[in-house]
Amino acid sequence: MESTTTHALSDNPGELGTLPDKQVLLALYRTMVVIRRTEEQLAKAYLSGLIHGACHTYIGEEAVATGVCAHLRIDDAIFSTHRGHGHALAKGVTPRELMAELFGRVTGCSHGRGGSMHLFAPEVGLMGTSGIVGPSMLMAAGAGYSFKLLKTDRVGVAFFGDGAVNNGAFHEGINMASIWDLPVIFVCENNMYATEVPFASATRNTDVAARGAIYGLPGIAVDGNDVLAVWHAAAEAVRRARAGEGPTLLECRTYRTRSHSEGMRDAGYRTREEVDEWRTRDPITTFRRHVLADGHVITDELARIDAEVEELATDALAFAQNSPWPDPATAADHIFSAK
Amino acid sequence: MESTTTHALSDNPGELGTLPDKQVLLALYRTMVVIRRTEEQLAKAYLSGLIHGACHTYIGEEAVATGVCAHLRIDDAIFSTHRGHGHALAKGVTPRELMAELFGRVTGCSHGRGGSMHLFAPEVGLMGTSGIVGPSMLMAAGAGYSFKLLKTDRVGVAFFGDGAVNNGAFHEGINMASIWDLPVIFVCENNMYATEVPFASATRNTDVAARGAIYGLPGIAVDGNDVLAVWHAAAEAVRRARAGEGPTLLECRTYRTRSHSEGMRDAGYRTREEVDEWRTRDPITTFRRHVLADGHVITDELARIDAEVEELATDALAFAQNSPWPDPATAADHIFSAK
Amino acid sequence: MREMTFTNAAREGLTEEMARDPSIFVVGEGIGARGGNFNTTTGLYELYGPERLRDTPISERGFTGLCTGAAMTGARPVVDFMFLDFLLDGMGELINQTAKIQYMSDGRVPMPIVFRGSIGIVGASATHHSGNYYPIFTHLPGFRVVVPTTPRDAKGLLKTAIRSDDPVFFLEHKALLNSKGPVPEEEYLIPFGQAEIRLAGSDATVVAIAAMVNRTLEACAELAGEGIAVEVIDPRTLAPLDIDTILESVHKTGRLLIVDEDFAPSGIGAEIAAQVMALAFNDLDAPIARLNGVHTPTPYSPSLEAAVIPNTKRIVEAIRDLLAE
Amino acid sequence: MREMTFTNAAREGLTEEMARDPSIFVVGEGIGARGGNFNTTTGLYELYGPERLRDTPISERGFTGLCTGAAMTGARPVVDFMFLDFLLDGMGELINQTAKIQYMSDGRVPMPIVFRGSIGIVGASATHHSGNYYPIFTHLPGFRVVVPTTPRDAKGLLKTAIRSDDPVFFLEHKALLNSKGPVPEEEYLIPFGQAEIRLAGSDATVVAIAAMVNRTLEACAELAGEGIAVEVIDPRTLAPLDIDTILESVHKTGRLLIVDEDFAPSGIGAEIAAQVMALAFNDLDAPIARLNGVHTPTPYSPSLEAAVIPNTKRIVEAIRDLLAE
Ligand SMILES: Cc1ncc(C[n+]2csc(CCOP(=O)(O)OP(=O)(O)O)c2C)c(N)n1
Ligand SMILES: Cc1ncc(C[n+]2csc(CCOP(=O)(O)OP(=O)(O)O)c2C)c(N)n1
Ligand SMILES: [Mg+2]
Ligand SMILES: [Mg+2]
Repeated sequence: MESTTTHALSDNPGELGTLPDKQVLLALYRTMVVIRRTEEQLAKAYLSGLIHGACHTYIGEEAVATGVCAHLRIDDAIFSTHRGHGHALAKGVTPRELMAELFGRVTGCSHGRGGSMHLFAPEVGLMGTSGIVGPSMLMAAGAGYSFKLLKTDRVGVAFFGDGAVNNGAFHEGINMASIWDLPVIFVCENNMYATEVPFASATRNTDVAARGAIYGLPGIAVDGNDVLAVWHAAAEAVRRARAGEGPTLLECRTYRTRSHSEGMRDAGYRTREEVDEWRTRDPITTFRRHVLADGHVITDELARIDAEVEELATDALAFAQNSPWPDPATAADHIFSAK
Repeated sequence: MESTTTHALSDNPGELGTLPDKQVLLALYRTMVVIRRTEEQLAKAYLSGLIHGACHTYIGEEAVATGVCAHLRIDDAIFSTHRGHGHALAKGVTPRELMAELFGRVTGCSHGRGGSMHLFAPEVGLMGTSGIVGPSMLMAAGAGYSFKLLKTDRVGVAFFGDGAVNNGAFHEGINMASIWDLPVIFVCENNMYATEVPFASATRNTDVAARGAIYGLPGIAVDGNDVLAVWHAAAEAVRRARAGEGPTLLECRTYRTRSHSEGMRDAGYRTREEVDEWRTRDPITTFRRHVLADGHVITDELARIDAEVEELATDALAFAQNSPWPDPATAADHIFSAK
Repeated sequence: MREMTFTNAAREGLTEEMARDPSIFVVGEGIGARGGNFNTTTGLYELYGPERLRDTPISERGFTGLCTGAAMTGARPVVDFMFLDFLLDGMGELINQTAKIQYMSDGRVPMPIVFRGSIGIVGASATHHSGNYYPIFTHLPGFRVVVPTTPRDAKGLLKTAIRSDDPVFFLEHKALLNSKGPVPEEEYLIPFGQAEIRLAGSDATVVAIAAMVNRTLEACAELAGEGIAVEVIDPRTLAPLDIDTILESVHKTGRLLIVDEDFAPSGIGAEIAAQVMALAFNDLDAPIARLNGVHTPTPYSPSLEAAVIPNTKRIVEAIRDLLAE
Repeated sequence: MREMTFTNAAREGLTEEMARDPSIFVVGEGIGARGGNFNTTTGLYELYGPERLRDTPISERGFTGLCTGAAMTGARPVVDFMFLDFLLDGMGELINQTAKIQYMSDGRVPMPIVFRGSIGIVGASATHHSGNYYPIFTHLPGFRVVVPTTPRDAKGLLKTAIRSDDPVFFLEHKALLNSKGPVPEEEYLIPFGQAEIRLAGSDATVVAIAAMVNRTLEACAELAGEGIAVEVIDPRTLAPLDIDTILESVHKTGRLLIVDEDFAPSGIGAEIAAQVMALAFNDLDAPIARLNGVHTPTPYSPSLEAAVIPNTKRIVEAIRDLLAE
């Protein structure tokens, strides 16, 4: 069984089709760097005890959220996972709001109620990250149902890991989206492990994109460390969805270079060499090298972004630390609607 | 994507491989007739109000349970569905015990506690039919787990309908059985409808056997109205399981010729012609015609079986009607073990 | 006033709401052209087509989650489970997502979703088609729980449920579906959290749940012949629970029995008893009593089934026992 | 006596049982070579290998059903959910199959299965990793529910759970996992249905659940300084519930408070209150009181989290209020 691969897994993003224009290239770069710098701050803050609950970083996988969300409007809805900082930032949550949330402050995107795994920012279409593996695939299908019923051209996007592929939610959600032609993009972030369990030991067929054929929707595998590959594939998936042509399953093959979650031991289940090998394929440095080498952008432009983002991340940290705690008197507010 | 089809969907069971010996042929015939005659009695009894709850007949699908269970030992475990009379009888529950159960009598196989959808006869390896769609696939995988752990060569068998294919239990159960090489046979009774919903409207890919490739186990499609085709395919599946070679997904394409459940309207969702066409492929009459035509058995032998089974069904009816009701004082017994 | 069945009244409410608001859609098995196993949607498919009356695969978890996402993004789903037992596969979605999204988003994401399904034991439905489950949904924060008992209430409460921005369970006891009663012609809604006194009396208070309301009224008719005047309260919604109406009644009668087909342990009767005890201890002339279905999976055989459901006779006895305390 | 942590004591119990009976196997995520997120199985993989310490895909419903089938056919599964919240996807299997098979088969099919998982709120675990759920499993027939609070009980009750032929929930509050206490060297089992009096007293009875036992003992130490003698009961198993020990205590004290981190409505405290009221009405000098976690999804921020859990201060106040009644 073959996957419907429109973009080969390639080291050479320039070959993947027409390059987006320079503003887009710079924007992609900027988003990846925003995620990276913000999460580096978070990892440090975790060590200092400023983050109260779990913290799963997205470092190494930035190209996926970046390439997909670049095509989304503010009124498109994304549903994310326990590893959701990147999705949140790519969809428009600010580093301030993200960091304040993990610090438990009222200025956080969920006003301190959620933490890392419960990020909400409906204003920008972030309809939630989830501490439970699986639901994103169902809820994104539901957003697709709404958007179709209400005759809009909005789309729903589900991010999920390889670990979610063997969960019943994958099977039921994708099947329903397919039979009802819902405007949904199912983005599998296949980083080869669920915590320490290799994907290959959780299924006999690790070709996620190939499963599209079972459900009757296109299944596309791309190099998830190549932001342009993701960007191209997502462009077509989003076009299809907006045009009423139905859902797409997009498998982005990538890797997390830090431990499953901050503070967790990261030994025994993967080799040092494997991690190092993937570090050489870092989505930011390879993209940087590529766009510079081909002369699409110049070092100065990237340096300007680097400096600006550095500032943003530092500012976010100060903002989060100086933000007030939520008022305990509000602890049980908004369980029900005011209506 | 192609299914791994060892037995083509054929009208000519004689061509499917070496014929089993005559005793087996007669036994297969007898089992199918036992199911048919018993259920005809049940359908009549339903009309007379002797059956208290739901009653889903297996008429038209007898070849599946018969062909599969012919290879099972008493210590193999089967897990069945809401349409489970055929599985129960093929595994060794007597018509008396089945009928008494549907009549709510203490002599029923579940002592009157279950009715049609909760048939239990652990003595013969019937580990339960289920009023809920889905669980059989998980529980059979669990039996396989036990049998492997305990180093026996017993097998677990799950029967389930096409309607269960889109349920998460299918996805999770088959995947786990496959990665752990469990001795399990997953028997999909694809009768093209779930109540009135055509399988083709519940999935874009109705080739169930083809899904084997996704989970990395053999997927075999057979003519489920051809008891010899089922028998041959099940022989190999059971051999594999006993030999420690892992699970098999067996799709039996068949048809129910009565309504979804007794007393239910059967119009609107399928044509009269479709039903009639399938009636011409009745598993019992085609098998009868075939084994007679080829001279494997003679009319007398079949007639003897017909008469014997007729008697059995009549006896079962009388037995059930004359059996006592369960004692109300026992209504809450055995919720917990005596231990 | 015109008489209608419970089912037809509820369906009229659904029809009116669907006509009013195009963002409402129904999902479930057999709720399309077939009109629902219990006729919950008969005729609606012809009016509104497959997108608003969506027949689903047997993917209960899937469409529970799907409808949760739909409710967050502008639509108003009504999820029709046929038998409420089937929603158990969707409990993860319900408890961890549906019930919590409004809270987690600090009130910025609404959750206008109705889960409906038949509950209760009737006619050898056996243990996979007879659960009640409502205490679970009252225990967990985030749900509204409605158990209507008359055609009038079924319609008025369903309309309120559909207009609510909260997740609502609308639970229809199978023994009530074909019961008839008056239903106003003009539009009306019934607010949540308002119990109804079905029978006024001063000797004892009985709170009865779902199908037990009618059983209790039969029992009270029998006792009335002996001059015993029981007050029968139908809470109509279990979350929110109208404890005030119950307290007022107990203040008057001094005695309380809760009759519930569902299981006693950690059930709704326990909750009512605990609240009344805390808030009206000095009003009580006798310990609060509970009469529940037997704590067992539901048996199939009529002889066993009859043994596990509270019937009129057992209710009469329980009231007599309460008065004798 | 030697001291051990709760987790290590429970693991010792599991290890002993696995050595004794080769039909026991453990399934869960990360319980193989990794030894479990909470060290529930550290070292066991090396002893017993992958077939008896089975790392699973993220298929909670799937392995709940799979283990149910395994328990019916000769094996004795221990299902380790890491966080109990994750089992919600398996509720359909649990409620409709696991809990009912012994009954439906009229006692001919056993169901020796243990479901274990961490419960409770601790350290910003937030709303997807902090549920308790035990009232649900006491409400539905067919489950045993164990909430150990000391290392000694953790080991003894886990061994009993594993030897039981019934489905048992073995629930480990996260706040207790690293707490230490004495654990006998010699083998012992602790039977279900026997509460333990953690502190003797005559002024009031407090039944405390799981992590609330320690909070309550702290509160009582404070009150003891003022000469107030509270009796603290740890029920240890919620199903079966040792109501007799509670009744005896209430007979002596006349006052009862139930302290439970879990939600009040239709909770275990409501059940205890309803039973005590029915069985010991005349012993009561004051209404039975409940102190529960706030009825809300669990917030993440420490400032909010602290507001929703009963703490020592609130327990002290609740006991004072009870004595003032
Ligand atoms: C239903 C459920 N089961 C288990 C967990 C515990 N858990 C959290 S993350 C994780 C692994 C997820 O792997 P994957 O989906 O591949 O995402 P990744 O962490 O690799 O990004 C597990 C098992 C959970 N959160 N929810
Ligand atoms: C979880 C669940 N959902 C819905 C139902 C109601 N139901 C009973 S049988 C059935 C159709 C089953 O179709 P299929 O699996 O194809 O079996 P068939 O009846 O065709 O043999 C449905 C929807 C159920 N019993 N369980
Ligand atoms: Mg992963
Ligand atoms: Mg079918």
